[in-house]
Amino acid sequence: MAERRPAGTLVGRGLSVSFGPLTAVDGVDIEIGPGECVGVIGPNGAGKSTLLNLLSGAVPADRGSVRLLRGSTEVRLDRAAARVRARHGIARLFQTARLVPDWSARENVELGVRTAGPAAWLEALGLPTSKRRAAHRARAAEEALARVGLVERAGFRSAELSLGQQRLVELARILVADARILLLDEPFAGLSRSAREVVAGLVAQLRDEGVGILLVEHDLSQIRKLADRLVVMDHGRVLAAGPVEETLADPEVVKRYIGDVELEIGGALEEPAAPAPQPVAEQRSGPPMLQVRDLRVFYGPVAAVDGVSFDVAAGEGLGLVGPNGAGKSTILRGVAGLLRASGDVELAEQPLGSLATPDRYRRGLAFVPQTLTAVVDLTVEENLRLSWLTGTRADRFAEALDRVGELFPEVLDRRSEQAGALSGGQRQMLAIGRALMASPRTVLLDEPTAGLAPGLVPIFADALARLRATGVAVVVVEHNLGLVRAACTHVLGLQAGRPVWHGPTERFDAAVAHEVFLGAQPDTTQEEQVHS
Amino acid sequence: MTTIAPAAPARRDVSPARHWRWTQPGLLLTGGALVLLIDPGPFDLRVITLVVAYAVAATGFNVLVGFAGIVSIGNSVFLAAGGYAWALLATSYGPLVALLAGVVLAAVIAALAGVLLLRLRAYYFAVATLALGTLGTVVVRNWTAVTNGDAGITNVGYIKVFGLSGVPSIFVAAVVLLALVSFLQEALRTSPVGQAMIIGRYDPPAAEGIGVSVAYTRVVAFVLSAVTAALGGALIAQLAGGAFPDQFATTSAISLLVIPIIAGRGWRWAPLVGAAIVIALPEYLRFLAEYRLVVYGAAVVLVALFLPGGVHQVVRAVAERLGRSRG
Amino acid sequence: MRTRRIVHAAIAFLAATALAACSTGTDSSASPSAAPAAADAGITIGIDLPLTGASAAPAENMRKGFELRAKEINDAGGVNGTPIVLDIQDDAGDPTTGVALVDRFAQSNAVAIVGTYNSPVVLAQSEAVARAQIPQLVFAISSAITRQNNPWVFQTGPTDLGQIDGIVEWLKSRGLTKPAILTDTTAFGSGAKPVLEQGLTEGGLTPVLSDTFAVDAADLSAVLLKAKQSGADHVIAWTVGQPYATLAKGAQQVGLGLPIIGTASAADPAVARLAGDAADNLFFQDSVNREKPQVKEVVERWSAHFGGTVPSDALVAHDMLTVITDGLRAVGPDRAKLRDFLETYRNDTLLTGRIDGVWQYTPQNHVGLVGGNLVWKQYDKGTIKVVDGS
Amino acid sequence: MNQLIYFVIIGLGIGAVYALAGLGVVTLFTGSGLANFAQGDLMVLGALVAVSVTSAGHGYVAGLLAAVAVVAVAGVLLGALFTLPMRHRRMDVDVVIIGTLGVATTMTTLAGIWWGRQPQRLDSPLAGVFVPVGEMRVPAHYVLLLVGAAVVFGLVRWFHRRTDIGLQLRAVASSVPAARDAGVRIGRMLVVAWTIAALVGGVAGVLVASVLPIAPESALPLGVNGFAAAIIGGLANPAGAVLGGLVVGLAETLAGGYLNDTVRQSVAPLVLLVVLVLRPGGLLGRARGARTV
Repeated sequence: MAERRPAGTLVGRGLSVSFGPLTAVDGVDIEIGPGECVGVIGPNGAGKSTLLNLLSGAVPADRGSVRLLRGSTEVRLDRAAARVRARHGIARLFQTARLVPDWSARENVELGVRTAGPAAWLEALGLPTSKRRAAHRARAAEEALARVGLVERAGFRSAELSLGQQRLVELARILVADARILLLDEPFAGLSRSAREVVAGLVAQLRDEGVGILLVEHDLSQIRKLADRLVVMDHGRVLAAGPVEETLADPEVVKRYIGDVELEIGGALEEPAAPAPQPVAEQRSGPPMLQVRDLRVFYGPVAAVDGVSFDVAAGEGLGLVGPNGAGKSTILRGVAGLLRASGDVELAEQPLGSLATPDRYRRGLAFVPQTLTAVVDLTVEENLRLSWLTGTRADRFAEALDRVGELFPEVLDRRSEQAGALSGGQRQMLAIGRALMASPRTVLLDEPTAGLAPGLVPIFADALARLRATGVAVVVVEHNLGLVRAACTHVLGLQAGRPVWHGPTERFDAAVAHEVFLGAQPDTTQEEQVHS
Repeated sequence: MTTIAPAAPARRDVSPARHWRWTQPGLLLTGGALVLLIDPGPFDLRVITLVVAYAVAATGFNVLVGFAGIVSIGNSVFLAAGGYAWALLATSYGPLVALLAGVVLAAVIAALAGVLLLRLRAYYFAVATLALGTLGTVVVRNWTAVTNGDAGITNVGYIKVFGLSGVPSIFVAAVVLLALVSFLQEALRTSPVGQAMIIGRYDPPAAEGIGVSVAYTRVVAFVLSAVTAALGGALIAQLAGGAFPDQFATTSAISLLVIPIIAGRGWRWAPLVGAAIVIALPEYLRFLAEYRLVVYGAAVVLVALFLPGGVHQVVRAVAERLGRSRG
Repeated sequence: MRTRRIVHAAIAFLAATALAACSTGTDSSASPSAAPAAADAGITIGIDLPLTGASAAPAENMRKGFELRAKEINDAGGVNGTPIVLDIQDDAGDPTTGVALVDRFAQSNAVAIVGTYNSPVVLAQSEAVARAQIPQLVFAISSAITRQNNPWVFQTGPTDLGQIDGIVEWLKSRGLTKPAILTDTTAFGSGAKPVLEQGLTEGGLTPVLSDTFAVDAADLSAVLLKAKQSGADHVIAWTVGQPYATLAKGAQQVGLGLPIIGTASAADPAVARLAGDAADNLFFQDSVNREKPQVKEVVERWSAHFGGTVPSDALVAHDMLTVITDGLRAVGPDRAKLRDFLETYRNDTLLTGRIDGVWQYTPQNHVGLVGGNLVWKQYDKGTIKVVDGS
Repeated sequence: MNQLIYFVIIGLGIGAVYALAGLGVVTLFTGSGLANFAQGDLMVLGALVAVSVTSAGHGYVAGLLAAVAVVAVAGVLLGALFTLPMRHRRMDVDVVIIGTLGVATTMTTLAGIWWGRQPQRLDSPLAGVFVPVGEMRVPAHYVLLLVGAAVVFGLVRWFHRRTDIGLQLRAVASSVPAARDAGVRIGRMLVVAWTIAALVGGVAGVLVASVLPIAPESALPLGVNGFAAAIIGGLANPAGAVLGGLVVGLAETLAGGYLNDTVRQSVAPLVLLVVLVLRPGGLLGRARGARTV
């Protein structure tokens, strides 16, 4: 086998790893040849980043092999630590830039220049000869920075650079290290259009120079531009692989990637157990339970979400949809008071703006964070009680517990086990159960089905429907449009922190979805907005 | 290729290539010369010398805390190593041998302890080093054959330079040593070794991701802290005219810990400034009589809690204020 | 380029220094210090005590003693009309600080240094004291200090040697022959340990056990049990103040049933307070005889001033200041003259020592109270009583 | 044989002293992720308050209550002091260490000024009562110490496991972000954690003061021993603190009894180092070490 592939190919075979009960990557085979760019796409929780960690060595694989082909010979890297693989020329870019903020761009780049131990020590002793080496390092750094077009920023503290520039500095670091294999984790996330172009151009250059590149990315336009082959992952497995266009055309892929699992949901809702979201009609007239006006949410000084407004009446459901980095979760955290926000937020005509998170919860706001943020050291029941404590306490603990029990019996069966021991799905049920414990008037859910088996999705749709039926207003951030369609009365489409589409769910058809998800993203100067 | 508009207005180059490495040693030597010219009273000179000695000792600790981000409460052991090595060897084998022996002894202990303990998490390592320090004191106390126990070793002489005698001679030697270690500190900071330490502290995964062995850099930092501590210990022994267990007890380790943090972790002036605060301040607070330690303790708490950057933070703020007002 | 040249220069300079440093000085070159004139403000006397740290408790007693005595003297019009001023400083039991304080006192116009308490600190200070040429009267009892023969350092005594002579003689008079030696792990005990072993052996009393104990231990019964099983017929315990209480309680626990012989500081009121009648048959030779009329007066003044009983430490401190001020009266505030005077000093009316006890210095002897001068006492039902034969 | 029994009882008593000191450290750590090097001073404060109250003629119980009250106030103040900066940023380990060490210096000195530096002992309610072991007698207070340690441990455990405040404390200690998402009032919980830890320290101080003469300077050794016990057991686990304390106490006493005092002095640090080298998380601790909030 190995002989036929060109030297410098990175080969992963049968890679698998599980975190507790959750199998993040499950028997994946992947190859990255020199001068080849392999795109990897897939819904959240599909295991893309984990795969990348397995290849870079940041996470040791439970099973499977990683080999670097060297002509006729090969280097086995299965047990090699990240630093060893790095020395073999396997470089990796984290989702968020990892620079030393107090250092200049040049210093950060210089880190990439490999210096042999003794030489490094001579330099540490400050011997005159070391000046030459230092100068050489600096020159190499300058050149690399020149290539990424940042040479005149070489002296800046990297904290003063924009996110895009920081990303470029990281790429420059990889340039000086002259990596042969490059693992990129969403390198375009949160960059302005111009920044995206620069980065894309650079990646293309590297590829043409013979660097093998693994590109994990949501932005399909970039994938189309850069990738030679495409790997679509779902639930830790390779769903499809092959030339980019064919693979993208594959209807199954489209469905999965946009996450449209309508049929399954439909099936679930036809079951008698689940009442269709009828009450909505009556309560449509009702006053808005949650009213958000001109919301701006900040990370530090920058607004990650800008000018978002919506109403949700009792029993209504609003779905926030859009590509990664659109600021959906940010909106929820802003409403919950977990991030600094401006604009008006009213819960049942009470302004929440000035209140701290606990007080907002007290008043009937419930927030279900993205998966796995249960307090893992506490038991299931303790987690539920915690949420009951911090909620409205409208009902007695026992009652609330029963309500969760009838919705998610399997969670309550494990009430005395540690939350950490639950499976992904059960944790998500627990998360929603916690929201219920608070007897809230409005529930904010952040990706309740992220990384769940499709079979579980209907259960959550059902849960949301029941929730609304009790007159609770629901706001849900969701990639799975099937769930959105089934559980929401309205949809708010977002891109880059700005609303791009708002309307009743019926009108949110495939075309709109396609536009919202795959359409060209608007340019924005706020590149920092996806610090999240 | 298009470039991206700067997010911030152009500032001066902050990269170390622009730092003249020898300015600090130069300033230190000149400062030392000035002090000798002014010729302060014996008490003041002794306190100043003690400050310099502790600055020497704390330079490595500044590297440990500031670069590698490791907290040790056990570095009194290395002070003791240097101090006793001096006390035992200086008069018979000369100062260089004595200093060298102390440094080697300390380095060996640090390497062993580091390899065994540095995998521990922060608090665990801190307390483990505390135990190491206690153990060291017990050994020094009871190994009377070598250390003469609590009575200590007296008449240990002092390093004689430029035909000076007494404290002035120790002072000059201390200043020269401080200049030397300061030069090395700066050289280290800008060298791959030091940069590896810093990235390893700041972001271990990223460090490993670019081929840095974090474990190795941590041990190196610990050994370096031991080396300068040994040098400082030798100077302290000379100043005290002897080596005694109480001199290198936990309190001295705590002083070493407070020095870089109160002055600003990793700042190249931190050892001297911190030592001035930790050693000189209590001496000149004596007019407060019994309340001086109250004031000192409170000061440490407030700085730790509300001024995490230490003195350096203030200096920086002032500098930037000035810079802005100028341009 | 320029940079490199500078670096070269720096290295060359450092190397040169290193070579120049190739000698270890041991001199204490005498730089004669100007004798301080009696400032109108008063005559400053430097007081050096470990007011914080391990020895803080006895140091506090001594501070009170000094303050009381200074008040008495100044109320009586000071020294030849000039009031005395105490410059009380804390050395925290740290030699480095102690040495720095010597320079501090020398630099300020202190006429003499009184204290300190811990032998290591005194030993460390010796060189600086000689260089500064300022007389120092110390409480530390280690005979190692005596052996230094520093012309400027005077000890109150009795030194450990002095006390041991007294102990040997007393033990013989009682027919006790098999001592078990317990010394604490501070400088005080570990300094005395070898002296004790040697002194007793020379006195024909070979120790059957010699072990150590920690002063801050909660329970010392373990080591006492060893003493009990060692076949000793008495225990000699060498420590300062409070630990004697812990020892006494430990003895009670293990049913030791042997006499415990302690140092003068076993008279510390803390012992009776902490141990109660567990301290019975704890014997020690006190440097103070509370039957003395002078002592009685001071005791009254003390209880008026501070309340409670006077610790022996405080009475010794009281004496130390008396000695210095006697000197100042005789020769005025001149360090050198004061030193010379002290070598001729003799006084039998001090608080410490027997009724007829003499406090005396000679050029050969810088220890004020010698062994024979001590009073044997014993705890009895939580109070101290004088043992017959003193 | 009797001798061994005697040593074991004494050792357990001493161990209880360490365990009590360690419990305070652990209580704070499990409630806030902070390690407090001033725990010894809280104990000393409690002890000295109790001594002055009892010596003023009031009973042991009155002294205990007074001590608990005063120390609780101190705990609230310290909690507020250390919580303020943590609203804005996480606290580095070194900052916590020198911060609490600074508190220790201040408290020790103040105690010295207010109460003097003479060691004080608190008369045990069981003063003069002994448990005979052969011809030896163990003061009954050692038993009281053990019982006290057990009770304090039980109370702490009950508070953590069974009360809603305890539940929130554990949530904070487990993960501040998760707790914040769940709507727990972080700042308030941190103050509570400090107060509980102080209470434990106060009670411990009063109990200890009957076997160990307490002076302001006793604070550092007490705190350090407590830390040793806590770390040996695994910082995040009250049971660990008790276990660690007893282990050290026993080891020390037996070493002192059967070997010599030099060994006794080195036992505690040696045990600590050995345990940490073999089990970096402590005897009962999971691998998780320090957590900075």
